[in-house]
Amino acid sequence: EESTKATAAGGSTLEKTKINIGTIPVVDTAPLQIAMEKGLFKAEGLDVALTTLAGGAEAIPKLKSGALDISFGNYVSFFSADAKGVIDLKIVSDGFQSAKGTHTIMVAKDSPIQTVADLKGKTIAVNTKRNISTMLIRAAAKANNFDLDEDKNFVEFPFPEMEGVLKAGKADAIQPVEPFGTFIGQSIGARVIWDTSQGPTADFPIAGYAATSEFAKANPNTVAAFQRAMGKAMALAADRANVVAIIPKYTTIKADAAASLAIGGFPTTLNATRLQRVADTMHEYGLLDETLNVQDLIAAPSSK
Amino acid sequence: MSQADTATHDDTSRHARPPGRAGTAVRGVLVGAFSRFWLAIVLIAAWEVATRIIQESYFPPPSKIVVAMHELWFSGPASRLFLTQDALDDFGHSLYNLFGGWVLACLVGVAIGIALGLSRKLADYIEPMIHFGRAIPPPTLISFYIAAFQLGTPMQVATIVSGVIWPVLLNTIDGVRTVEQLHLDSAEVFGVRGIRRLMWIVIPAAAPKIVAGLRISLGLALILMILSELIGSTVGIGSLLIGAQRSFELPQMWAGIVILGVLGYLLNAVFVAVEKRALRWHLSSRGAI
Amino acid sequence: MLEIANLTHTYGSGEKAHRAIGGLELSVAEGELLCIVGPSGCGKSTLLRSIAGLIKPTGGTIEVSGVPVRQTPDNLAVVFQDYSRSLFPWMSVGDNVALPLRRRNMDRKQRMAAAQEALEQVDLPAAASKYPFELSGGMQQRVAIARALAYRPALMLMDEPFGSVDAQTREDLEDLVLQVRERHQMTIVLITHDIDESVYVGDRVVVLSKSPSRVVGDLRVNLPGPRNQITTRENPEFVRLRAEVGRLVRGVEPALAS
Amino acid sequence: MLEIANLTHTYGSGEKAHRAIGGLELSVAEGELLCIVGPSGCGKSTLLRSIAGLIKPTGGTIEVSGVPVRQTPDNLAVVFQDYSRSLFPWMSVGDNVALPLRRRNMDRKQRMAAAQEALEQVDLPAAASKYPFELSGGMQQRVAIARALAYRPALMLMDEPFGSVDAQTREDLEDLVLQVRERHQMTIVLITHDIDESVYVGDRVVVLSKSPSRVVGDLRVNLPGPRNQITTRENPEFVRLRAEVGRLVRGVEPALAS
Amino acid sequence: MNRTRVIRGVIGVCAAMALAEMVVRLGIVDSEVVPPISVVLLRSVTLAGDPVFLAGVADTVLAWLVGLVLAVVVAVVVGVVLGSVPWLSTPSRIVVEFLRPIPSVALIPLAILLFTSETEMKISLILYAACWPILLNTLYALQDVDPVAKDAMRSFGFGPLAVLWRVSLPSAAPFVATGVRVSAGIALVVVVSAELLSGGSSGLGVFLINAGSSGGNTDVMLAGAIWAGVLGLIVNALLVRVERGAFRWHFARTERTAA
Ligand SMILES: Nc1ncnc2c1ncn2[C@@H]1O[C@H](COP(=O)(O)OP(=O)(O)OP(=O)(O)O)[C@@H](O)[C@H]1O
Ligand SMILES: Nc1ncnc2c1ncn2[C@@H]1O[C@H](COP(=O)(O)OP(=O)(O)OP(=O)(O)O)[C@@H](O)[C@H]1O
Ligand SMILES: [Mg+2]
Ligand SMILES: [Mg+2]
Repeated sequence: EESTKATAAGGSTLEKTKINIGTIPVVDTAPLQIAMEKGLFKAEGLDVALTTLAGGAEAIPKLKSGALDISFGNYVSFFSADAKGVIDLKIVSDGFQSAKGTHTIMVAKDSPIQTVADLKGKTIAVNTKRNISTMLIRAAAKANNFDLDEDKNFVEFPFPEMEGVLKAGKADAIQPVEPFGTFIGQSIGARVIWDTSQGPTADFPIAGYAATSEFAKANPNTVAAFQRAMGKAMALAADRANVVAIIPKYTTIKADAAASLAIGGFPTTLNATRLQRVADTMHEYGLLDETLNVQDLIAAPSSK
Repeated sequence: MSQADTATHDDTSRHARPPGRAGTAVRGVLVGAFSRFWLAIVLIAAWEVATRIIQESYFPPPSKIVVAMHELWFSGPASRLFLTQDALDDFGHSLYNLFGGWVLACLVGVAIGIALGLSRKLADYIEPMIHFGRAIPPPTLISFYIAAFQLGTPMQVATIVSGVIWPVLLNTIDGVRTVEQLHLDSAEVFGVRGIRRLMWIVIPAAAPKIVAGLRISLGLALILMILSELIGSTVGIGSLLIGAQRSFELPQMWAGIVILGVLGYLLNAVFVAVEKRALRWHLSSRGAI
Repeated sequence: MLEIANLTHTYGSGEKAHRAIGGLELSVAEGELLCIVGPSGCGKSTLLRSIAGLIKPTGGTIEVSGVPVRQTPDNLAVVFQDYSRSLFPWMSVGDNVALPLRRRNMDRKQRMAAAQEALEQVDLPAAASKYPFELSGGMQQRVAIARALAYRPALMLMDEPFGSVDAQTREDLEDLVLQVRERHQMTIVLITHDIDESVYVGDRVVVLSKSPSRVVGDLRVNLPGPRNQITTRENPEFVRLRAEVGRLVRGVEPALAS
Repeated sequence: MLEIANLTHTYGSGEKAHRAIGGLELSVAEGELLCIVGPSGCGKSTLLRSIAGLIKPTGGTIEVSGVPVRQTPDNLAVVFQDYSRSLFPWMSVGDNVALPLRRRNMDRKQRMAAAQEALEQVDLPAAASKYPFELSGGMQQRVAIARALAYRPALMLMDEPFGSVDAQTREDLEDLVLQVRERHQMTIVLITHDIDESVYVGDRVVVLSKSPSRVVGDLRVNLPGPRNQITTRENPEFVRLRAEVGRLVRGVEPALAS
Repeated sequence: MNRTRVIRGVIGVCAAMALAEMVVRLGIVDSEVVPPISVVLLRSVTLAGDPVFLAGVADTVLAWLVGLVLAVVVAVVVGVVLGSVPWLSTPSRIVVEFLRPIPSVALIPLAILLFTSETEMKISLILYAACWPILLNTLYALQDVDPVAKDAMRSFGFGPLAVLWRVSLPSAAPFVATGVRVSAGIALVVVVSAELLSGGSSGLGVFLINAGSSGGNTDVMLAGAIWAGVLGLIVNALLVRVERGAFRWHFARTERTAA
């Protein structure tokens, strides 16, 4: 059996072949699913088990306790957990970055709100406060010369509820991600008033894969094997057709619907400079007390 | 608190302490306080030591939690009893919803519980829905709540009510159903019927069990207060607690947990004091006062 | 006043069925004081509960003042055999006695006064503010009697009402019942195990057989009134009746296996 | 066997204090059957609970077999005045009677046999599998008696044990107690309101005053044994004693205000 | 008797369904946000044919049962100790009252950290949330035991343990059982909520997260709610049946005139 072999394609010995990876059933994790489907992990000698996460925050205790070896998660959560000394992380692979249409601000069809400037003093529904969503919207507001208050202007709702929130008028605007943005646009004619993937937050790194430093240090070959597999998967995901094909297999999104989605970028390399943008923006909006040197958090892929 | 009170307040001894002089009274209070608080003190000390040894950021030592609580809520001006604006916002909002929800749930729960306890037939029709309803996890009903209630207080009160009504309801049904048959018979033969029977016989007889339900639901109400602030909310202790948890401000999260515990303790203390008055007959006939 | 025809009652069903009353016929006239005696477990309490409308007998009819008993007849009072459990522990003794008076157009003050008067009649002048559990067994029983007396019902059912009081108090209570009956024109059905008592207080004594119970003896007591604890009990008619009731009771009872 | 010296008991404290027993002296010899009579509410049940170690009297000493009573003395059985509440509703009658026998080295079969025997003695041969609430008042009282009898205690305390049974059964039970006492050398303290009964079953009759109670009379009953319901009650000594006890009881009781 | 009861229950359920359907159809609640109950019911029926869903439900139920059983044991034992050992009960009351209002949601990350196994994590949360109603009902019921019954036991020379075991516990049992039924509902709510809020690899809540990945999942969520409700109903019925068997004396006494 391939999976029981302790030697990866690279020739070095894997410290650990069975690994648990935390994931979320969203478009962002398409490469991970591609890697599973195409047997890319197997080819590296890895036996991967996936665990569903409800959101990013509980990845941290799960990584800490060893329930997960590697987890998908958004950078804002990863960086703030690390900066607060809650966990010592290493990013092992980039995951997903925004692109046109992936992160938008939407309002109801007949809403008087036309531009970002109209959001002043309004309530915006986001998935999680003090996180990437609010940061992107606040950046948009700042570009329009006003401030949105983290506490006063945002309410939390799960993405699946945002359509209802908008319909019932429980918030003035919403910040959905794909596929919800596209679906809400289609089903109730909600309008996009701003695409956050522009200006200072264009092609913004959203999420990646992390392990504890401890794990990365103790299992360098396993991490490298993971990185190689993910690298290939990311490359495959660059072809939109591959992503559209895999989406119906791990989410409940239908094939034809998948074809209409906006799909973000899947960077094939792990680049500290790019990720540093996230840390700096977090600092700017008060999500980090001090600047964070992202380079220290990168488990650089072994040069092969 | 009078001296006799201290002696018999919580313990089950049937013999009141003989009265003494002022000195002994002070000592009595001290001894009473010690007998009540020693375990809490020991546990807090153990907690402090243990957390300092394991150095786990998810388990900050109590001293750090106290600092976080102070910064969050108790570093305000003296004119506001040292409460910060955040404290006023958080506590005010949360407690308002808490009491609103709890009182509403108690009234509705006791009323329906009595009706179902009295009428087997009515209970047959309605009870299945009750057991169905109380097993539904609130997060699965978010969309319903969004559609049905205004954000903020209405939605939160609805969440609290839908969570805490069940213990009141079930305990009330049980209490009413198990009223001593001979008490009902006595009422019946003396023509004590209808509302009189309800007020003078059924409710007092079921009171100990109803009260147990009210007390369970008071603790539960605090929990649902937190749940209700999970979505669509901007202020409140729960909002803060969950926010702190998500942004890894763990001492703040613990501050939220501890303040809930303290609130729970205080609410319960008030509750027990009221209960002691209301159920005097019951407690003293059982040798508990 | 009270007409009972072919009354039967069976507890439970199937194999565990127990026939407590088996075709009982009885009628009580207005203002009469009827004593019922019979062996333990013969169905006396069952009969009483049926009259009070607390259980639905499985057969036969009961009419009170010409109205078939479906629920508890109006203007009825019962002193239960299990007196201690029939008092409401959450009320003071005074409130216990005053509670039924809420049905009589009386304000609180009148009710409390009536309760106090009844308590004094049963020699418990200082008990009103106590709770039932603070009283002795016999005192609780007297509270139950006071509650029934204060209510001044048209029909009073008493199940072994003097079982827990001492001899002297018992005699006094017997006289009290006679007196109250006289003054307020009550009809009284009194269950007792004391044969002397049944003859002393009764206008009529009915003897029941063991269960399924039927009437095996029905004696009219022709003693001159007002009765008196000493002279009445010395009356030859009293002695004769008492012997006869004794014989009837003995006739239906099996001796204990000892 | 039982030595009581200067016993006092006060319920409650402060204004609501009630002195139930006020300096009571009493001693009971091994194998003796002592009857206690006294007005309702005088403190008889309180005395009995003190002997059983169920309440801690506020003053004085009680010794059973030379040992001061702190908790319940060994080898004791009590028939409570409130018999219906003293039975366990969740157990069948047989289990109720057999339960105390767990303290005697007996296996289940022996226990059930002993329970059945005791139930037969009180004329309830078919009750073992029933639940207490399925029995009549008098039957429940007999179950409580059977439970105490089956236990064969060295000291048996009975609080008004025959209050709810009919005359015939009562006599049978009186004889049963005498018989059991004889056969198993028990010491018995029996509270009763029936003066005849106290003289008929007692070796000694103690009369208590009203509360705070003290001993106001202590009579030795010198009647020939074995006693017999007919001949004993005709014995002139019986008649004399009964009159004397009656006088003593009457002396301490106030007449009812009627 | 039993059949009429079932029939009445079914009538009650149907009436409630009809009412729920009407509320949506008449637009009292926005039908675009909340699908009508008929749609939800249909959805829940199709769910029953989904093996992944069934496996998830099985996992949830397992954690639930284990958690509930542990909660019963812990709460009754603690209740008995606190109810009978004064020197411990007084000071521990503060601790109990302090712990009771802490929501399991707040404890999720801590539980995740402490219990590597997902099932253990869920069980620990259930245990925490479900023990309070049982504990309080136990305390109240122990206080409610008839003192005459206890005295009867003591008078035969039985010690405190025997009194506890043979009198206090049996007499308290029916009300404790009511507490268990309250807790069963709470435990189910907690386990599904925990799954929804923390994810995992299997469970009813996890299934719902996955199902929600495409948006427009309101009907799945509500179908999940229906299944949770049905589970609650089933367990309640089972518990009632057990209670009726165990406490025949209790029900026979209280239902004599209930007819
Ligand atoms: N728990 C209590 N609290 C306060 N007072 C009490 C309590 N129990 C009994 N008493 C009082 O103590 C006195 C004696 O009561 P006890 O029950 O011993 O009387 P008793 O002689 O058994 O009377 P009876 O023949 O009526 O049963 C009574 O006056 C009663 O009111
Ligand atoms: N709830 C019940 N279930 C089954 N059987 C019962 C029930 N209540 C009473 N019985 C039975 O019915 C018979 C008559 O009972 P009842 O209480 O009427 O007797 P009683 O004449 O009042 O006796 P006592 O003088 O002992 O009080 C008894 O044999 C008893 O066992
Ligand atoms: Mg009877
Ligand atoms: Mg007494």
